[in-house]
Amino acid sequence: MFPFSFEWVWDLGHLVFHGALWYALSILGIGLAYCILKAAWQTARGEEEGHGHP
Amino acid sequence: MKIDRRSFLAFVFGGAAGTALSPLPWKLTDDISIWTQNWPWTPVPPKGETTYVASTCTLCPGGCGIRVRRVEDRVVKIEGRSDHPVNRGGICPLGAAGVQLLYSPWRVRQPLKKVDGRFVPVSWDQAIGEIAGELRELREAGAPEAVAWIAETDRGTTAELIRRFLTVYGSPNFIRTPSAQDAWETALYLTQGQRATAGFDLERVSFLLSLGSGLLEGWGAPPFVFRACGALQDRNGRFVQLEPRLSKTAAKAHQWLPLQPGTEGTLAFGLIHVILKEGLERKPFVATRTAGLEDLKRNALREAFAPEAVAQATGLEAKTVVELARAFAAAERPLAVCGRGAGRVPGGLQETLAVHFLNALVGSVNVEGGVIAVPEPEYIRWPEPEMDAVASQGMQTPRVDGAGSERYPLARYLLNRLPEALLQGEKPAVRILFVSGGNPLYSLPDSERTAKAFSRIPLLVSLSPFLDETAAAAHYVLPAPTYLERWEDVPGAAGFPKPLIGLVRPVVAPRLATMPTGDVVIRLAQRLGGTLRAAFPWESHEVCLRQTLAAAWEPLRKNGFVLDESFRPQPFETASRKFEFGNAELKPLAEFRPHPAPGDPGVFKLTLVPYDSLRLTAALGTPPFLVKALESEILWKNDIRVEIHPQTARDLGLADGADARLITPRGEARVKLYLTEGIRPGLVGMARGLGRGAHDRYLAGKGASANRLLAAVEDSSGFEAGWGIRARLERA
Amino acid sequence: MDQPKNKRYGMVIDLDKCTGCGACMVACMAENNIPFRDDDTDKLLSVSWMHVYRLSNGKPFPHAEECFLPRPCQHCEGEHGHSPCVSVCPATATDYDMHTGIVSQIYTRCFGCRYCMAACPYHVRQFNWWDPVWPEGMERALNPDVSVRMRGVVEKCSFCYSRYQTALNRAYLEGRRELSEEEYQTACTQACPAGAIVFGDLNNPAHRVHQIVKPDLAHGGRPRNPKVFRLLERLGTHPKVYYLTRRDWVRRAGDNEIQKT
Amino acid sequence: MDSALIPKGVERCPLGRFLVFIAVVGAVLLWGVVAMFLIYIKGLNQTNMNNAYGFALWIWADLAVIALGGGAFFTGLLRYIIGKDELKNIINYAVLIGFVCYSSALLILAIDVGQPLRAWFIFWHANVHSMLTEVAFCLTCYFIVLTIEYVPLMLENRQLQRVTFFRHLAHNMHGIMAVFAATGAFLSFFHQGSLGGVSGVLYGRPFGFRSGIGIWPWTFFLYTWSAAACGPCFTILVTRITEMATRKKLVKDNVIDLLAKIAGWMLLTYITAKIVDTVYWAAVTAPAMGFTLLDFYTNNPGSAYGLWILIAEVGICGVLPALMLVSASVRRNPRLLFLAVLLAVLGACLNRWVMILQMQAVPVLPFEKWFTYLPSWQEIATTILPVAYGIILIAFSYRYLPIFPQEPELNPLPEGGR
Repeated sequence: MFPFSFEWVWDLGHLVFHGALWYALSILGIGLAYCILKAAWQTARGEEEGHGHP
Repeated sequence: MKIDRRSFLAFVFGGAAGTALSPLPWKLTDDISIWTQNWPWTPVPPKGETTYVASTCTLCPGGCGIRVRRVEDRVVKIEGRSDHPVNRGGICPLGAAGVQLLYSPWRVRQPLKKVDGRFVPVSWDQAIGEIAGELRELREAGAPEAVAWIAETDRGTTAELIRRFLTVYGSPNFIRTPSAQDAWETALYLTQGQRATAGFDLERVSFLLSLGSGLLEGWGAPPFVFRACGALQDRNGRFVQLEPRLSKTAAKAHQWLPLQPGTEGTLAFGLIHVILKEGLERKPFVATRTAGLEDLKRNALREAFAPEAVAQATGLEAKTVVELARAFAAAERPLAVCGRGAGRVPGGLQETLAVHFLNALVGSVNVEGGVIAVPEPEYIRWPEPEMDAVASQGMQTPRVDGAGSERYPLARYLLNRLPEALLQGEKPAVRILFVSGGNPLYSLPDSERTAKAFSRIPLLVSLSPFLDETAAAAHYVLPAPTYLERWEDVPGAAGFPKPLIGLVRPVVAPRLATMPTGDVVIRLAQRLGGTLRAAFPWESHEVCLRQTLAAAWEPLRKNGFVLDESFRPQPFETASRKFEFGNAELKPLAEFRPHPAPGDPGVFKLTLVPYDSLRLTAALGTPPFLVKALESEILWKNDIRVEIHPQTARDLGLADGADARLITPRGEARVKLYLTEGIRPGLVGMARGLGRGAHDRYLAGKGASANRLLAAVEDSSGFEAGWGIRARLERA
Repeated sequence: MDQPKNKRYGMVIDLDKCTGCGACMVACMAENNIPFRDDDTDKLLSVSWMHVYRLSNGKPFPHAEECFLPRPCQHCEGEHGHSPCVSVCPATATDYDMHTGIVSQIYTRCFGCRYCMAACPYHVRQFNWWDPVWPEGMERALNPDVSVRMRGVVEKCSFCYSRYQTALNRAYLEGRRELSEEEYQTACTQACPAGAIVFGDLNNPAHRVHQIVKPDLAHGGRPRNPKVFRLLERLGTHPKVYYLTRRDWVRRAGDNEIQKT
Repeated sequence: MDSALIPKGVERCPLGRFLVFIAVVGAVLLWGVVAMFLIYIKGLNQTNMNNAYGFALWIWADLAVIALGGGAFFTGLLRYIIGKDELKNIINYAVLIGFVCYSSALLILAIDVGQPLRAWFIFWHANVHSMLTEVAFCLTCYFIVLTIEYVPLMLENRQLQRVTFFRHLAHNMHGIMAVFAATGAFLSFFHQGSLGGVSGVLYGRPFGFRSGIGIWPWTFFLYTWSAAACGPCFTILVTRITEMATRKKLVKDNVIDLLAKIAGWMLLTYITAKIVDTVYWAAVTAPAMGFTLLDFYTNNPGSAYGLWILIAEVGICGVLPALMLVSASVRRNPRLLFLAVLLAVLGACLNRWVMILQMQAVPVLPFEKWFTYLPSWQEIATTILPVAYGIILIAFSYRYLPIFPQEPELNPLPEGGR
């Protein structure tokens, strides 16, 4: 995953692959963080919305 | 503290998150993976300084030079010596696997004595003392000739020590393990008057005619023969293999002529017939250097050897026989060889003579590219021992195997006749038998009868590194060191056309409480005292070796071998100073008849022909690497596979891979079938070397032994001439 | 330029000389610490870097002929080192060395997915289905230059890479950067009693392999010698193991060329 | 007893009966777990794989469940991105089935490797040129997506809903589900494709190898397409089976019909592409490598891999269900619809079987014969393990979570209810 191994050579493949991978992972991470933080905020605020289905 | 659900959940999730964020899981994952890379049960060979030791391989009579790689005091690999005249760097699979024999956990670790049918470890002192006691008792009873000793070879100091021991003790019964050399040596003696071994100048041959010899299956020194056969191709020479099955040799030959088994001698006479009839013999050689051609003509020009008759007998076409004879005679350097398979069975003397006559007719005897009589080495010159009356009297008695007797005047050793001799009489003719080679209880045909005969011997002593079949049946096992742990002189290399002495040297210190056979002999003599002690002035075999080799010792120790480069074939030593096609000794042998396979063809519709494979050993235990390398066409799980032609299988209603019972007049074995177009219909091809009763778990209990199914066949000279036996296959 | 030129180590096996004796297999086993088991008869479960195949001309008795074909790793070059197995390994446990042309295998990195085995058309790659076990005492014969493989990883012939390293180290100590032809030879080449195996640098016109094969290096090393062929030439794997034979049927049995190129 | 956990407005069988059912399936699960531990402890020698058959039953099962789990991403794509709003009534179940399929696939992969404790090397020492690396990364990422999609569903359990935070979390996640679904579709496209690439890039294996665009062989696109086509079929199939098992109607016909119609058109376009691919491969790709089409189908023992397998895959399990599903009258007949989706599912499984197992059975070296393989009981047990696990997870989810939004409407409680 990281260029730690001794025979590592950077090439375009790595940029494309890791670019796409981290892009996707970032979206998931940010999305999830948003949901959790917002829920925590809402809980702390004592909001009583968000029941049932969207 | 009250734990409510909320705090519990907080604890669990918080704890999980905390642990996940700590370095602990990562460290553990990493440690575990490192552990998988170094599982404690996976050995890590220690590093160390690498050294090489030059020695000689004795696993077969080939005499190849080896280079043993050591790391500190461990032997890790055996390679061929590239500067050795026999193998020039090459090595056969057995030689390459030799390390596994050294480190085999199934080696005998200390002397063993059989008590109530089970081996118990004893000290060397006790073992030698008790055996010496038995020897003394027998000698005092006036029957020293009831001692016999079976040795691997009759050459070199160890063999001479044994022979000297027996002589001074009073027994003529030194027996060498049989091989095709027995018949060749006799043939050379009869026709050329030379006491010599047969060397074959294969590197210069232009037409190689092999009558059943497994040239690429262990015949001679494998690397030497292999290289010569390869060079023959490079020179655009011709190589014809006559053999009933498509062996590896046949597969490599330019022409495979699948003759009926057992008719090799007939074919040789058939070729002689054509050559003589058409006057194709090499006239200058035959005219000036041979005698008694008339005798050969009388014999070979009979109708029985006319092409049609030979074709009938051999299953080849008459025109093939004629063409073969013409091509052979016309070749620049033709050479015919015989000795079936790896040459571990002598074969009939007449058959070998026929082949030798064929060579003489085309002038290929004692010349470049021919059969060359290589004189036996003469470096062992010990003073004649002093013999007492018991010894002199004992030495006058006839040999127990009948060799040299009136009935078998030509043979020197007839191990194959020993079982027969042992079975005679109220008491067996041999009361004490030493076996230091050959593993006869496995390698002789008709194993069951052999075992019965040997079981009559009151004292059987085995001198083997391994608990082989013979050792397992012995009363005492005196473990010998392997060839990587001792000194030994190896005169000559099987089939090599020049005189050569190789030196075996200890590559590592003896691993176990072993004793070289030569030392056992010296210790026994010392214990027995008297003339015996006097005949062995050496304190050990090693000292004896140094003194015996004298001036040759230093060059031998330095170089590992001594080759007589200047050697030229010696003149014939017959009365006529010529090669004799006929003489008084040959006369009784004139009428050649092939030996039929034993058994009733009416009951046994098929014929079993054993064959040799380089991936299996004959007498020795096959090391695990070779068992691993064994083809699945030979061994599948625990079953041996026998070759039969698809047509034969169809007639029997059996399919490839089918389980069957292979039955011969001598026994039966469970086999699996392997269908191949590479064998004559009606035959069953079976590899020798499996069906071991003893040895390690990689080998023991796998397959069946061909020797158990075969019968002993004696030719008129007493040699073992068997090549097969009638058999039948039944669905299992 | 002081930097030595890239090597392309390769092998040519004379099938007319090979006797199928198995010395190459055993020498390889001894050199490379190949384990053995009680029952090694099923060759598809057994590890052997060198395997000797038995080829048949398919004709009936007595016209049947056989030939033996030793098969080490073919060290495929593919296109620019894109050998079938190297590109598929997910964990970079195998590598095509551009300096030597040798396909390596890192046993401690392989986690046993066996994708490379599926990728190799020559069945060169083999899996350690069992823990390697040596009978007591026999582990003393293990070669310290080659690591012992653990259960669950794939292994294969390395052209005796440890011998290359040993030779290179020795040469460096002697102040040389180039190896002579005989300095680096594989265990099978050295052992072959028939002298059927020739090993060396295909890039070097002084080496025997080059002289025998006459490789067309612009076209993946295609042999120019008409008696030389490679297994499955048309797949484009560009193996560096070549086979030499005079017999047409052997060539046909070894390579399925519908249309000759 | 467990009524507090059961969603409002629906009827569930007695707890006792439910537990007996779970115990029976659990026994099968246990059998698989025993086999799994045998394999972990003793190694892969417990299987009947060998050096010629390095990929076997497991890899097939892996590829098959991932193909069938494709219903999740494709339904999600249709529902959240394309805006087929009716599909909200089946999306929960599609997600659940996808979650089961993908977690099974990961479990099988974890058993399948020779050194499971080093399996993470695929991430640590990743070779980005390997299709398997792409598979591993996308599979893992997409599994995260599926978990993200499944979590809010779990949070809708009556008891969990009582926790305010969870209620908010579920609501928020539903709110931006389109983002997750889009990411999931992106990831799915690549890993489904890479699985196709697994055999497609093997240029040493002419049976599996395909030419393509750039680094992607045609099978890359065919696998994605077939997963999009057959995944929804599997969702419909499992929904129908669930309806049979529960003896209730759970999803309205119009929802099923819409999904079936889309799947039908996907399947028809897929199978057309597949036929073109097969013809091109048989006529151009394989001959260029020295093979004829029949080399791949004849002379195998017992004709296990005869031409019938191609006909079955492309014709009976490809063209036929495609035509059935695009025909409105056929797909509105419940029995024919069931048959059509079953055939489509079998077709996908057969395709994966052929591409993995036949690919290795075909002899490539001209002097070799076909390789045969029969799985060992340990392999079968560990392959059935995820099925048992899936049934149990579905049973629990159905019992305690509001998976089917239309269930209360379709199955009104007789009197008042809970």
